Amino acid sequence: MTGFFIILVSSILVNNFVLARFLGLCPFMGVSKKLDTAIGMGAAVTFVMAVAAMVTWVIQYFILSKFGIEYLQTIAFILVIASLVQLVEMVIQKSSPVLYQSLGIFLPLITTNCAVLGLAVLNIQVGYSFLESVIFAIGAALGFTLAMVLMAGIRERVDLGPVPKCFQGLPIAFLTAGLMSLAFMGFAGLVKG
Amino acid sequence: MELKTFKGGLHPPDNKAWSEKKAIEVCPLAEGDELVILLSQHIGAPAEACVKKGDFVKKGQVIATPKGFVSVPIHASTSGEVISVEPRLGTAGTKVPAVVIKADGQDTWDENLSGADPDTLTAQEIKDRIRDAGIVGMGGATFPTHVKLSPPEDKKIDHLILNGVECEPYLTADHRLMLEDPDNIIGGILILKKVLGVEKAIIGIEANKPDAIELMTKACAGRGIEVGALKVQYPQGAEKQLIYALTGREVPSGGLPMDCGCVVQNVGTAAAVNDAVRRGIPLIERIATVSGSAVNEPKNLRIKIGQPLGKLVEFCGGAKGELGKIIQGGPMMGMAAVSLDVPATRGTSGVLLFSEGQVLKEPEGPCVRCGNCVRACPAFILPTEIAFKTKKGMIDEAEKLNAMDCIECGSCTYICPARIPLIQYLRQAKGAIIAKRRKV
Amino acid sequence: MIGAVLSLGGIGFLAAVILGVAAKKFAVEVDPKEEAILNALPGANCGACGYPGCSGYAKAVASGQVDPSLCTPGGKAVVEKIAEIMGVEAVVAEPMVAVVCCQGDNQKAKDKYKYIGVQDCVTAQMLAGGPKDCPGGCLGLGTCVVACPFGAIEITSQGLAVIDREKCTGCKKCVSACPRKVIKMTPKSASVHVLCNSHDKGPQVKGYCQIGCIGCQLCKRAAEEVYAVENFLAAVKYDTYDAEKARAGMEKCPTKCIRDFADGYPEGSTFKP
Amino acid sequence: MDKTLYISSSPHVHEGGTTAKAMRDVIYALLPCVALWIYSFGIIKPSVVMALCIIGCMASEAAWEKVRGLPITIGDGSAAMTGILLALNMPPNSPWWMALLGGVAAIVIGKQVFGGLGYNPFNPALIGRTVLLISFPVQMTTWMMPRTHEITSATPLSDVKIAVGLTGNIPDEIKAQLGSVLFGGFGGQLGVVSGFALIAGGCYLIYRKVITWHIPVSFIGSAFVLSAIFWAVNSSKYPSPVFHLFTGGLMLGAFFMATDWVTTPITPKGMLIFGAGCGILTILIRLFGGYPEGVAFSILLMNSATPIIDRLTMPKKFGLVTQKG
Repeated sequence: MTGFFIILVSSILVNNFVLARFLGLCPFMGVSKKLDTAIGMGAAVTFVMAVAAMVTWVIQYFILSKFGIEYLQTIAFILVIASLVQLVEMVIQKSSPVLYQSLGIFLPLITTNCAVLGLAVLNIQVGYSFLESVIFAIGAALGFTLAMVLMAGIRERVDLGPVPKCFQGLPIAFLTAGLMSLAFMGFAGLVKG
Repeated sequence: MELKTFKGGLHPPDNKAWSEKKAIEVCPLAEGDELVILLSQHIGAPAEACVKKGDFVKKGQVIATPKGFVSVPIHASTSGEVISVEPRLGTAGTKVPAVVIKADGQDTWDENLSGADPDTLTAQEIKDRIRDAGIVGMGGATFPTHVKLSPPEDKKIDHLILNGVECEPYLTADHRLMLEDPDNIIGGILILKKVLGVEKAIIGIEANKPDAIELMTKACAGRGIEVGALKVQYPQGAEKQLIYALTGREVPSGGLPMDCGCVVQNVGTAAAVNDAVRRGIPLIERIATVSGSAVNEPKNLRIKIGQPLGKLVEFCGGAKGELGKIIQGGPMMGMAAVSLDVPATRGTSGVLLFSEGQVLKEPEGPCVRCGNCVRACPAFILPTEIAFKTKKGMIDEAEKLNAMDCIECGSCTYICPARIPLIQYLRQAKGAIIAKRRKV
Repeated sequence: MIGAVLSLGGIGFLAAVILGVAAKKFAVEVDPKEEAILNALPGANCGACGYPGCSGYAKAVASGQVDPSLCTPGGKAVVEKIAEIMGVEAVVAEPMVAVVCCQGDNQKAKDKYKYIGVQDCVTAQMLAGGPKDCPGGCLGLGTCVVACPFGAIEITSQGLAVIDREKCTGCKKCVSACPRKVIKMTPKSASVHVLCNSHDKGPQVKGYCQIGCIGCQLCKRAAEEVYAVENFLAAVKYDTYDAEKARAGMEKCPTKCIRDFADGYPEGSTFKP
Repeated sequence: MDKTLYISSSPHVHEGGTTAKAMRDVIYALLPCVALWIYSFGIIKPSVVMALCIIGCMASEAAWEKVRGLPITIGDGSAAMTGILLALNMPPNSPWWMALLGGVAAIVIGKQVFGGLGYNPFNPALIGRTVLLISFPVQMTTWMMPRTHEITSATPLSDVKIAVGLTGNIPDEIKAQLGSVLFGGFGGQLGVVSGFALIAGGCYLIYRKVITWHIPVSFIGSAFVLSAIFWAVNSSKYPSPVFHLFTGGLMLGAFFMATDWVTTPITPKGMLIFGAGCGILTILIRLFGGYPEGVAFSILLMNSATPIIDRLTMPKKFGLVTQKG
């Protein structure tokens, strides 16, 4: 039980995917302009990550390892994740057009989101069990969502401020993200895991 | 006695000492003086002039008839000749229709006016008399009183609340009225109780008027009227806050006092109601405080509707020093006037003259998010957030932040260290939201 | 090797089947016309067409019930493009531009009070009808500048709003933003305009503004076809506009309240004709 | 009457406060601790650090605004205040360039790029300090002993951290000293030398209504309660709550940094949440994190949550309560 807890805390706070590992910056920057879309994106990422972790784990241990073709890991994972995201995109488009509109081009971005792929690869590297990798995926996704939500809150305010013209938009967003990651460094060493 | 109050608000220095001990004096009217009587002195449709240039009118005679239900007639404040019916500089600083009367100095009453014993009248007859006398809310909002006294059938009214709070700094008109003419007020309250059919009437008075509390308590004893002492806190006299302080009820957001069973009337209105019903005197006079740092001799005056503010100031020894600003009403919610030529209206509860040095000229700075406005706001909204969104043209966001619940008391702006005119942004937001709603 | 090909191929095939089924099941129809129109529109979301944003207008046009010529900012080119997409005849209206009908800047027109507060015309107008003594004059606090989606309006160094005739697309945003209704829509081809918005009588206007129309009728007498005077305010009759005659009337104006924008913008403006 | 009068929107009176006055109040409230700090660490060196921090802040603010063509706002005292707070967060024997650099980082990265006063999401002084801590970890953790001015890398917090890390227990000799934290005698940040001066300053600010009680009380309260729980569970491993409150930057943080107007919530409820978050994170980082001190990090972390807290704690507007009576 403590093992799961450590994985969870570590992936949410200490090794936050965005602010400590710097993975998945593209959707992080793109969709964190408004709180509502940030939450929606967070939910989408959480879902995709959890499912991707399960599917890739199964593929790794039941197909790739079995046939001794681990060298095809990356390509196989990309393939699976891509189709998974396509599926999610279709479902969202049908069930929630508003969310689909606001997530816009960022949904396909999850396709090539290094956070999802990174998660899948990390799972295998660390050698997590099936359950552990799912916990890790949920933790990582929650960390991603947390970072997005905090960022969106700040950006809603910062973007309305008199930021110098040359810093407006992405530059100030990156600066803000940098300062946030500075703050997240405080979690370093909180749990060893 | 435990003092009742509401949540939020603040306590500005009240500066009432300048005039609170001064008995009410009658502001004189000489032969040949011009009275400019505006045709829109109330909220609602303006009245329509029914006299023309050259007519001779008597004091109390109707000179303009109401148009629609939310409207009241206007009466001549003195006898004399109508010298013109034309647009004149009004309270709001723009030209509005007015009847100008040149006083003949006789002050002859219209002989058709007569009083009645309220006990012999039905509620409807009393309401008609109140409307015909042109009575409006005397606190400054000037909402026609007969409308307030006519709640829809399904609204059960069980409380009549009398506003003797006078929470605005400087103003002492209601205070003096309570001290000098309590019987008139109580007579009015009894009439209002009868019209509304309520058992309970409470007069709310702020604790900085202990003499008024004592006198009113004594005068009300045994007549079914309570006196509630209230903590000195602005805006204690705002309708919703007053109701909350005295009864613990909250007027629903976007609703009216009648939605929680209350009707609020100013003490001055009660006195006017008594005059109108028992004696048949229409609303042609009122009590106003003339005060401020640029007035020689602050006073409480009984003024005639239509007297230019300049006349009132003249009677108080004139302006001294360099005049910077003229305020009609109190300093927290009153409106600045363009010049002293503006005539007094039924809503003129005070005239304040501020010296040049007293005018707030600090430029607006950036919001430092100190939260003072949030803590001071009696409506529990976030003034600074709304102002910020309004500044950026995000009216929808402002609406979501409950901009429409602002009561425009000015507390936020009073306390803001960055000197942001928050209330102006809030008004702007409210205006834009109303415009938007109308469009949709 | 074969195992690799087979397993990867198998995964791919499986994914393809699932996606194929999903595509059928979750298909959402999009009108291709709507997208084509949206791409043709300028994308300023200015609202000149009366719809909330370009996508709203595109949807309305695509439904076939709305005239494709409502996009004034886009001008002729856009209207023709949309008409082509919809397969209808393009009707292009005469291009219009907005003009601030006032020259009473803070040097030439009097204020009735000193205003302190939010720098916004609508808000200032709520306080005693605005600081300018003239009831129709430009307040110069820049509400129109904020409203303009094309950056075509500036406040001159002397506190007067001026609209760049080249940048203005005729979207009318400023017209509805102005609390004093001092901005009017005029045909772009006409360059001579009466820049005054006060219906007060001559002596009154003279009392508060050096450059206001006093209703003297001199312009009308010089060029009856081009000028009309109504309610003590002259106006250009754009239907019968003629540059020569308009200039003739302009030269007669004693207060110089008529301006030919070809000669330049009002004093203090950075715009060039 | 020909004089043109002034017209503005109501209210026509004002309480009299300005942003600059409030900033000055904060500086006055800090003066006793500044004096004590300078005195304890040997007058000259800390004075230089203090001066350079202030100069770094004010000069960079002025230069930035000059370049951008904005009005120069160093007169409002906010840059000076940032400088003082930054200095109090630095070792008194820091090299001169570090003090300057910290000041510049605080103002430029922490405040001006966001548009200046009122728009920065993070506390500028803490940004300055954290940038320095991460860039120059050695210099930033080389402390001085008060009064003796001996150079040491040890602070009570780091002693405890190292000892617990090695043995799992607080050694007795350190434990014996812990009782005396109240009276100084340790190297390190300001909390050690002037806890009481800080409390006095904080009370002055509350009295002057520059800050409210919410954040200090919930910050200190939550830190006290959480550390007391751990202490009660295992007092040989976890130091006492009093030790936590009076070491490191906790008092300074609770009264002067976490109460920064701009970067903290505006609703009273939000302030309570903010303070509690700061207190809890501080103790967690101190006890379990990699850094011996967590005040700066915890405040920065809560700063980043401020907009969300504000949004979640929006007060219920008047008249939404169900009817009584």
